[in-house]
Amino acid sequence: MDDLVGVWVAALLTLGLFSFLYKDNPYFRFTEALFAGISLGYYIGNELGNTLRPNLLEPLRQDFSGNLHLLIPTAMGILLYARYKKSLAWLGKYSLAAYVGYYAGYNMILKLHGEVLPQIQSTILPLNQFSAKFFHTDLIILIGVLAVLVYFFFSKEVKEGELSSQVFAKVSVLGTWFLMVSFGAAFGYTVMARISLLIGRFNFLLNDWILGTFARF
Amino acid sequence: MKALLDRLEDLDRRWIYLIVGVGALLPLIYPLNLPVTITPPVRNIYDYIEKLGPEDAVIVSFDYGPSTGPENDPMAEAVMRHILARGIKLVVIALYPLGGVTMSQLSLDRVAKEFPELTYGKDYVNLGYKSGGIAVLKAMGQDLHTIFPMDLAKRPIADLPMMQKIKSYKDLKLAVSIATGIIGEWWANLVNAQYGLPVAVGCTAVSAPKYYAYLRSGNMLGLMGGLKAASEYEKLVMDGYPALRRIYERLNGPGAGGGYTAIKGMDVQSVVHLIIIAFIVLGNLAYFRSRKRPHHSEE
Amino acid sequence: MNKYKFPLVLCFFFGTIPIVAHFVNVEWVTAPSKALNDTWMPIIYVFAILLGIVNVVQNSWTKIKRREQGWFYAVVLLAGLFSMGFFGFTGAIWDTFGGTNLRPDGSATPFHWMATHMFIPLQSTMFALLSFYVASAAYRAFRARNLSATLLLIAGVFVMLGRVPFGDMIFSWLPGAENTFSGITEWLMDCPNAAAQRAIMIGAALGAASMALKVLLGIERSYMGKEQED
Amino acid sequence: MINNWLPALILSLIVCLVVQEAEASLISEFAAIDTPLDNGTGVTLNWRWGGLPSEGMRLRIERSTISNPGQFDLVEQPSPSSQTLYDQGLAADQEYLYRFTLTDDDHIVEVGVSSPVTPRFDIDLANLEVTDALDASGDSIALNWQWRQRKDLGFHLLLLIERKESEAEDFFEVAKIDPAIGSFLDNGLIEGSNYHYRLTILRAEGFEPGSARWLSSAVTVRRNFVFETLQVNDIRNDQGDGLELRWRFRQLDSLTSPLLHIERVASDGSLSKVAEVAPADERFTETGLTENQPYCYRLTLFEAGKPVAMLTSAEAVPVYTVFNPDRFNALFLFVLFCSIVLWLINTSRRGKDLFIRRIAGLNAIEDAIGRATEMGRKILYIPGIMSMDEVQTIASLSILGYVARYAADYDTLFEVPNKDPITFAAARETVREAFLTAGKSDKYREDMVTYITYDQFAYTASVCGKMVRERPAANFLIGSFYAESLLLAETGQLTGAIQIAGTAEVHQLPFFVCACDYTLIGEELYAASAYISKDPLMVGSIKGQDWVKAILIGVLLLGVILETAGVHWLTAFLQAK
Repeated sequence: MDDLVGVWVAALLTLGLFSFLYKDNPYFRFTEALFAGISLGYYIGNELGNTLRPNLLEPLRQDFSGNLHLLIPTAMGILLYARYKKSLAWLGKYSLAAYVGYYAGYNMILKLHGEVLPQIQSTILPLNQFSAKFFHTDLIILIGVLAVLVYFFFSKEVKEGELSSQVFAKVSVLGTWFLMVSFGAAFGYTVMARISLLIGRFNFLLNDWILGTFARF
Repeated sequence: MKALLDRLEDLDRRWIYLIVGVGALLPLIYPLNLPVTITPPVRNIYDYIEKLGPEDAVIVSFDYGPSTGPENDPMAEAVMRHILARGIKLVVIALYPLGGVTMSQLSLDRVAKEFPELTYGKDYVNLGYKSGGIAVLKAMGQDLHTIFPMDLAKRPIADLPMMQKIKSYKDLKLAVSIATGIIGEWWANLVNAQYGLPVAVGCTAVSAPKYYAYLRSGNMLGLMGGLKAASEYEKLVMDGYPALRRIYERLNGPGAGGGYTAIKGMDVQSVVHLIIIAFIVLGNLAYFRSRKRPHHSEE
Repeated sequence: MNKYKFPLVLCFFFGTIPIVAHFVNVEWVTAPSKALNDTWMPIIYVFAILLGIVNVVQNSWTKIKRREQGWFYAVVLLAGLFSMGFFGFTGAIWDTFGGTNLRPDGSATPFHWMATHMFIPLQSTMFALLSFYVASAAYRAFRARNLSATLLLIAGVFVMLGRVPFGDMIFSWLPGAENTFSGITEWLMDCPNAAAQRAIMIGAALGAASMALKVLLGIERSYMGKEQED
Repeated sequence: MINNWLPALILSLIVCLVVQEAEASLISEFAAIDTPLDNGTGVTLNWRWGGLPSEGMRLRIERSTISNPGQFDLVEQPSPSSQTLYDQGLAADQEYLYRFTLTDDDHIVEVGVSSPVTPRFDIDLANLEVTDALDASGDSIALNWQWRQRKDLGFHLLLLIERKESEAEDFFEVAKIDPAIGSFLDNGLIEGSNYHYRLTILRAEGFEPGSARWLSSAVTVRRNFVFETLQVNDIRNDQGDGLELRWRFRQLDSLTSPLLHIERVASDGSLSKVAEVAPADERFTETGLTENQPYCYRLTLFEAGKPVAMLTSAEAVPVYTVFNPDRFNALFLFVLFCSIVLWLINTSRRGKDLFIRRIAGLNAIEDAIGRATEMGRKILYIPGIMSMDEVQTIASLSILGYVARYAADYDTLFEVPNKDPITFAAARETVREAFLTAGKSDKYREDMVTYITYDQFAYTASVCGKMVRERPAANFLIGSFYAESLLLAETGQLTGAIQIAGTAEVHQLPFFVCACDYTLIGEELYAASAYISKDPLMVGSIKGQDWVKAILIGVLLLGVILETAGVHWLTAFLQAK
């Protein structure tokens, strides 16, 4: 980055956030506040640029009568501000109800059709193929899925001495084992990705900032 | 040792932060060059490029953005150095919308400076970014010149001598896609499967598992999965070419020689992973010792 | 139909549109469902952002006016907000200063300059802090307190060893055992991890569908204050 | 014509005279004729032996041209027993004269001269091309050549095409065709084997010795591309006017410019052009067709302008269906799910108390709030960073309602920092209502629910700063989180707060499990609000959800049994399209 001023600004802000590791200090608070302000400003430019202008302002400017239907969501958007006037506060709930309602219906179908069906279907496997892969992967995945599903059962009352309760308890313990191995593995797997982010920042500080400045003078 | 274990019990985590910080910083300045074992998927790419010569042409596609630079940049640069060292004609394009073209510009400039004897337009060329994803890949199958009429610096393709012999996939010997997500898959299941052009992919570690399927199905001749694979390719290129060995030694050299390489990155990964594992082991030791002598409140 | 019941009817009505559109291929249902998703909801969302910004400005301004503790940082926040916001707003609406992206000649507009030299570095630095936090969390959590914690510990350490060349070096002197750890890592991720994740996703999907159904039927109203009409 | 041969004749006569006294002439009828059926570059010489040539005899054949008649060039020294010779490489329409000299131990025994001869162009088969024909089946070889023929040839010609496998010795006939056609496609060959071809010109009567013959080099037969399985299906979710064509196309070796012509075959067999597409697309949709009208398609693959393969499809009918049959499985699951959940909600509404087991994290909520109240420190509730279009956020707000009411009862400091504006608007309503129902509406302050910023990491930085500065006693991290989950949880742990987390984001669960005191995993997040409210309708919905899960486990086991038995209808039924 040849823009030395920009590099210095970025480097100082980077060190500001890193200082939080030591303890909360004015340098960090300054960076944190600036970050909050800038991020909001960024989204004004982005959201307006990507949504408000193409979806609302442009269509209305080009052909107002054709896009009258756009006025309804605009009105619903403005209704969100109704709460500032006590008497109109309940109106704000209309837009909220519509927004939440639409996505509730949308998600219900998405979850049932898009997640439950494929996940169940991909777990169903024939048991009669005796390849090595079958025993050390497919069979274990099948057992794991069943055990964890049973672990999350809410309505099984575990009564002492009752056979079904003992089986249920054993299977759900197996479920916890699968959960714990899965969480440990997933945790360990992401460590590398996090460290490469840190390498990226240190690399920036070392090469673009320190070396960039020396190279300039 | 006993006193150490006592203090470990309620260690201030800032020590952990300090040691992890130092562990990540030092190898960038004084690389350890830990041994790198070469895996077959990476060696296949190297061996294939070894068979190509100055009359062949290879296309390198930048299908990733700034966020995965630390993993993808070293791959792109190692492959491009190998191609230019063998005098193979290098065509660079970018298909990733958010900053793919800036990554291609930065990497190609950095590598091209190391080969003063090669000239832009005759030995290597950067055709810049083209949106449209699959449509672009298909168009390149018919005629590269219509989809990329100008290069990144707006020079008409007719002025680029090397491009006169490169009209479509037929005139290329290999496509290398340095990717983070779906675009690498398009190269494998569309370009290789339907145009017969050999494809190699360099991808981030997190998306490597899904690329192995293409490796097994033969749609890809090789795969670089994550920073570890990138350091393998750097090692292959260093062993194969003294000129490149000198370049990498300068980059890896002590005193922050001003360059970032996968080998340095992997040194950091190894060191920091070891630090974390060491802390886990020490933590457990301290924990077991305190359990045997419950002299203070058991939490 | 008093003014409290009407939102629930509205919620049910807007909720059924995507469900019906999913199954019934009738123009006067699929078209509105698509319009809702592509234009209406994003427009409502943009207005909501302004609501948020108004709240931030309000809180900061009161903090400055009353010289509350830490008011200076509120000034810094508003300075960042108004400078970037001004370049962003004017750039987005009237393309002043060359808009919000690179100018044709490659030079940066003020909005783009602030984004690349302030906003993006701050984002990636915050993201990079995770390396430190991953280390301290692992130190504290990977303790063999009980069987399940031990499983967590073993799985985590094995995967970490499999991800770096060092792990394979441990058994590299044993012929044929070069990549034991990376093999173990692959198996741990392909098998137990995939199984547990799939089961959690199935359970969560059913939970979400049940929650969505309760919202549509008005049983779950807390998102807009359910006790209103009792 | 004879006069310009005078000098050559005189010279030969002299030689003959010199030699005359030798025994009776051994060679007689020495004649040179234009090789029939050649391209005008060949002359055939014939002679007959009067007696047996003695040992040491050698025969020399020489030729001279009209341009310098005196100068004889050696053509060949045939073996004494031979009787014919084919001279090649001559210039068409040039007159030649041949002379033979028989010598015995280097003294001339006999000399003779043929009559002048002019080789004439009869026929020519030029640049013979034998290539592996571009085909999908990989069993045909294409022969192409250019044919020229003298107009006044006067008789009918045939071209004999013979073939042999590379290892085999002799050729065998494949076909006899009119050479003027210029091309021949030989098929029915075995993929992958090598073949040689021999082409010979014949007069209708039979083989004319010495006439032109051509040999091809070895050609291997290969499949050049895969072009198969053309299917035409009705597009489900359309207005009944669309059909989708699918085919398989793979290039095995690179074609220069493959192009696919799509045509519609009408019932009377007439063709109407639809489109020209790249065969690699493997998919083409055509709309604007008339409903319930059968359509049939023909796909012709062109390579460099020449048709190489063709597929015709079965008939397909575009149909308008109100209900998309592929989604029947989703409808079935949807109806099953709703009916079970509603049924159990009703049974629960009618007073039948249903058992649901305790979730560890939930009784921790009351302890956490109690602890915060004793220590007079704040409760921080983070409802996730996503909007209300994420169901986890809705679940989080239902728990927020309960926590807020608790905080109102105990007059605990309470704050809900938000990243998403719509969640922010909803959270304000939820908290205000909670304080209203707790009868503490005077205690409710606007700045309990605040909006921080829209960016994930700026929000995290501000909340981490707030945690470290204000040191809340209890942190609730409930909702949808991404990479910032560990940043918040670890900072909270640093400040010594009790932390209760809850999310269905599978990738973030490991970090919450490691860093927080209690974590509601996946569906426990959704069940939590039902537990807390103890509202019979809510409990009923959890039971309903459990029943559906029990059914799904049954379906899973049934599926495994059926698959093992080789019955696949259940997996096919579950296929989500």
